[in-house]
Amino acid sequence: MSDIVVPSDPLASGGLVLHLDGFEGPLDLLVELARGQKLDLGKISILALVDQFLAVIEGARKIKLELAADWLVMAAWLAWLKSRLLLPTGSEAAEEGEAAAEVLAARLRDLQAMRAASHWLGGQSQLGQDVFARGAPEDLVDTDRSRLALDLTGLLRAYLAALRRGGSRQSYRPKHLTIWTVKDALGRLGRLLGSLPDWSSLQDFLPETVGTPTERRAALASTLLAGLELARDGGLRLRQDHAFGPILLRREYRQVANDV
Amino acid sequence: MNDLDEHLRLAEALIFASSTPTGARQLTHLLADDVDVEAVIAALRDRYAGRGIELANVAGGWQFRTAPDIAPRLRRVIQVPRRLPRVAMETLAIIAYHQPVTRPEIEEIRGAGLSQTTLDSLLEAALIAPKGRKETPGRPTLWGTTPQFLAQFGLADLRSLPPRGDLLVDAPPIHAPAEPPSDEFPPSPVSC
Amino acid sequence: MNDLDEHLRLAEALIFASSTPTGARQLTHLLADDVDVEAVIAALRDRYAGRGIELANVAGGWQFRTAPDIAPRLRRVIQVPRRLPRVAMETLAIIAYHQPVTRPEIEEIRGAGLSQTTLDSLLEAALIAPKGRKETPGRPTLWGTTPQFLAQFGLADLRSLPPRGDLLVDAPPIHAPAEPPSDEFPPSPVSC
Repeated sequence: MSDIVVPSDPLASGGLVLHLDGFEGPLDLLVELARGQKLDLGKISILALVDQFLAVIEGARKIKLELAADWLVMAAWLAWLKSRLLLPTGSEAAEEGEAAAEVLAARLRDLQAMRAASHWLGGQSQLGQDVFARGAPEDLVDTDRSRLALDLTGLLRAYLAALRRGGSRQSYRPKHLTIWTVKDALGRLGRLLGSLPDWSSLQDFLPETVGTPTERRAALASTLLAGLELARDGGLRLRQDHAFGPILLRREYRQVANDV
Repeated sequence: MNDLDEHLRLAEALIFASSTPTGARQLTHLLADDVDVEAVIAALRDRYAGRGIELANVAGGWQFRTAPDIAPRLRRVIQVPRRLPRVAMETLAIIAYHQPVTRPEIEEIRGAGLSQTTLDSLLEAALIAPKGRKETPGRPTLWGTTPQFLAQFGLADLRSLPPRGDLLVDAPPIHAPAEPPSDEFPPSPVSC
Repeated sequence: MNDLDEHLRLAEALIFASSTPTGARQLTHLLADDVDVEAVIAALRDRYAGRGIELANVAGGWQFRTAPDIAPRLRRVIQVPRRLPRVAMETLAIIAYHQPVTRPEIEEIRGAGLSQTTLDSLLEAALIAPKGRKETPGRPTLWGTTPQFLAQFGLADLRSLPPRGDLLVDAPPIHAPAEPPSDEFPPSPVSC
C-alpha cells in the first residue's frame, strides 16, 4: 500500500483541501488511485478503486469540505457502479455494471496514456529550450515589384467609384415635374361635369396623359381641390360614403338652376 | 575530446544561435575566463574555410554567413506585383470607357483634378497612349488604351469590357411598377 | 573540388540560411535534378556529427540546431522562455494524439474543464491551430497541431510520436517528486 498516494485515513493527513485542489477533477484522482494500485491499467480492480474514491469523498465530507458538483456526481455514479459490481455475476444488472466498469477503465487508460504522452513530449529536446535554431537567419529572397497586379473587377469598381464621386460633385438640379395644377383641374372639371349625368368617381376626371405615380397623386389632389372649390360655389356635390372610400361627384342641378 | 574541441563546439553553437553578432565578452562569459577566445575563433574560422558558410567579423562580433560565392545561387526572386493607386485605377477606367478622351474630360467625369504624375504612371506602364488631338481650342491630347492594357486585363478587345449599362446597376429605375420610387409625398388619405 | 563537395556546400548554405526546416523539394530545386539529395544530406549530417551544431530531421525537412548536450551552458548566455505548464503539455498531447479534436472532447478526455488561458498559450506559441469546425450542433472548432509543434519537439512528422499502446507499458510517475519545480500545482503533502 505504500504506493497509494491517498492515505487510508484522509482525516489523519489534514491536508485534504490541498490534496483535492491538486487534482483536476475526479478522473484525475481516479487515475492517480489506479496508478497506486497497479501499473498495468488493464488489470486494475475497479471495485477497489471505487472504494478508495468513495473513502476520499467521505473523508472530505467529514471535515465539511465544500466539494464541487462534479466530484459529487462522480461519487454518486461510482456508488451506483459499486452496487452493480457487488451483485452475483450473471444477472442483467451485474452485466450492466461490468460494462460500465470497462468504459471507466478505458477512459482511465486513455487519460493515463495522454499523461504518458505529455511526459514523453516534455522529455524531448525542445527548440528554444534545449536546442536552438539559427538566431539570425538570412533572407535570401529578392522581391520583384516591377509587375502590376490588375484585374477587371478592380477596374470596374474604380470606374463606378469615379462616376459616383463625379456625379455627387455636380450641383443639385431637381427633376422637372409636370404637375397638374388646381387651375388645370378646375378647367377640366368644368368641361367634363356637364357631360356626366350621374355620380362619377374623382378618378374619372384625371387627365389621361399623366404618367408617373407621383404625378397621378398630385393630379388627384389638384382635382379634389378643384372639386371642393366648385362645391363651395355650388357648382357640384361631393360624396364619400365611408372613410377612404371612393370620392364621388355630380353636377348640382338645383343650385345652378337657382342661380340662373 | 580535448578542451579546444569543446570550446569550439560551445563557441560554434553560441554564434549560431545568437540573433546578433557575438562579441568577445559573450564568448568569454560562455567559456572559461582563461580561454584564449581569439585562438578559438581562429580555429573555428579555419574549420569553416571553403565551406558553404563562413565565420565573418561584423559589427564588432562574429556571425555565420553564407559564403559570398554561393549567395547568388541561393537567392530567389519572388514576384510581388504592385497595385495601381486608386486615382490611377479610376483614371484608367475612365479612359477605357470614354476613349478617346481629353484630360479635362477625365477631370469632369471624376469630379476632381488629375495630376500629371498619375497620367505619367499610366503612360510608363504602357497602359494608355495619346490618340491624336481634339479639334477644340487648345487642341488637347486625346487618350486611349493600348494593346498592353488589353493584355494586362486579359481582354480580347475593347468590346470585351462589360457594357456601361450593365455596370450602372444602382441607377434608379425610371418607371417603377406600383410603388413610387423615392416617395416624395407622404401617403395621402385620399385613396384612388 | 568535386561535385559532392559543391553539393554539400550548397545544401549546407541553404539549410543554414533558413529560419524554418528546409524540405527535400527546396534542395532538389537548388541542386541538379540528378543529385541524390538523401546522399548529400547523409554526408552533411556526418560532417556535423559531434559538433556544436547538428543537422536534424524535423517537421518534414532539415534544420541545423545546437547539440542538446551543451544546452545547460548555452542557457547561461541565451535567454530561454518559460516551459509550458503541465496542463498545457497534457492538452497538447491530447490534441496531438486525437486531432482533429474539439475543446469539449479534450475536456471529456481529461475529465476536467479546459481554461481559455491554456488554449491561448498553445495558440500563442503556434503549437496548435484551428482545423475547421465539427459539423455537430454549435459547430465547435476542431484543433490540430502545427509544423511548429513538430519543430519545437524535434519530430520529423506526426508518426514520430510513440504509438499509444507503447505509452502505457512503463508509465512514468505523474505526481512524482521528480516533477520540475515549474509545475503550477502546489506541492501536495500526500505525494511523498
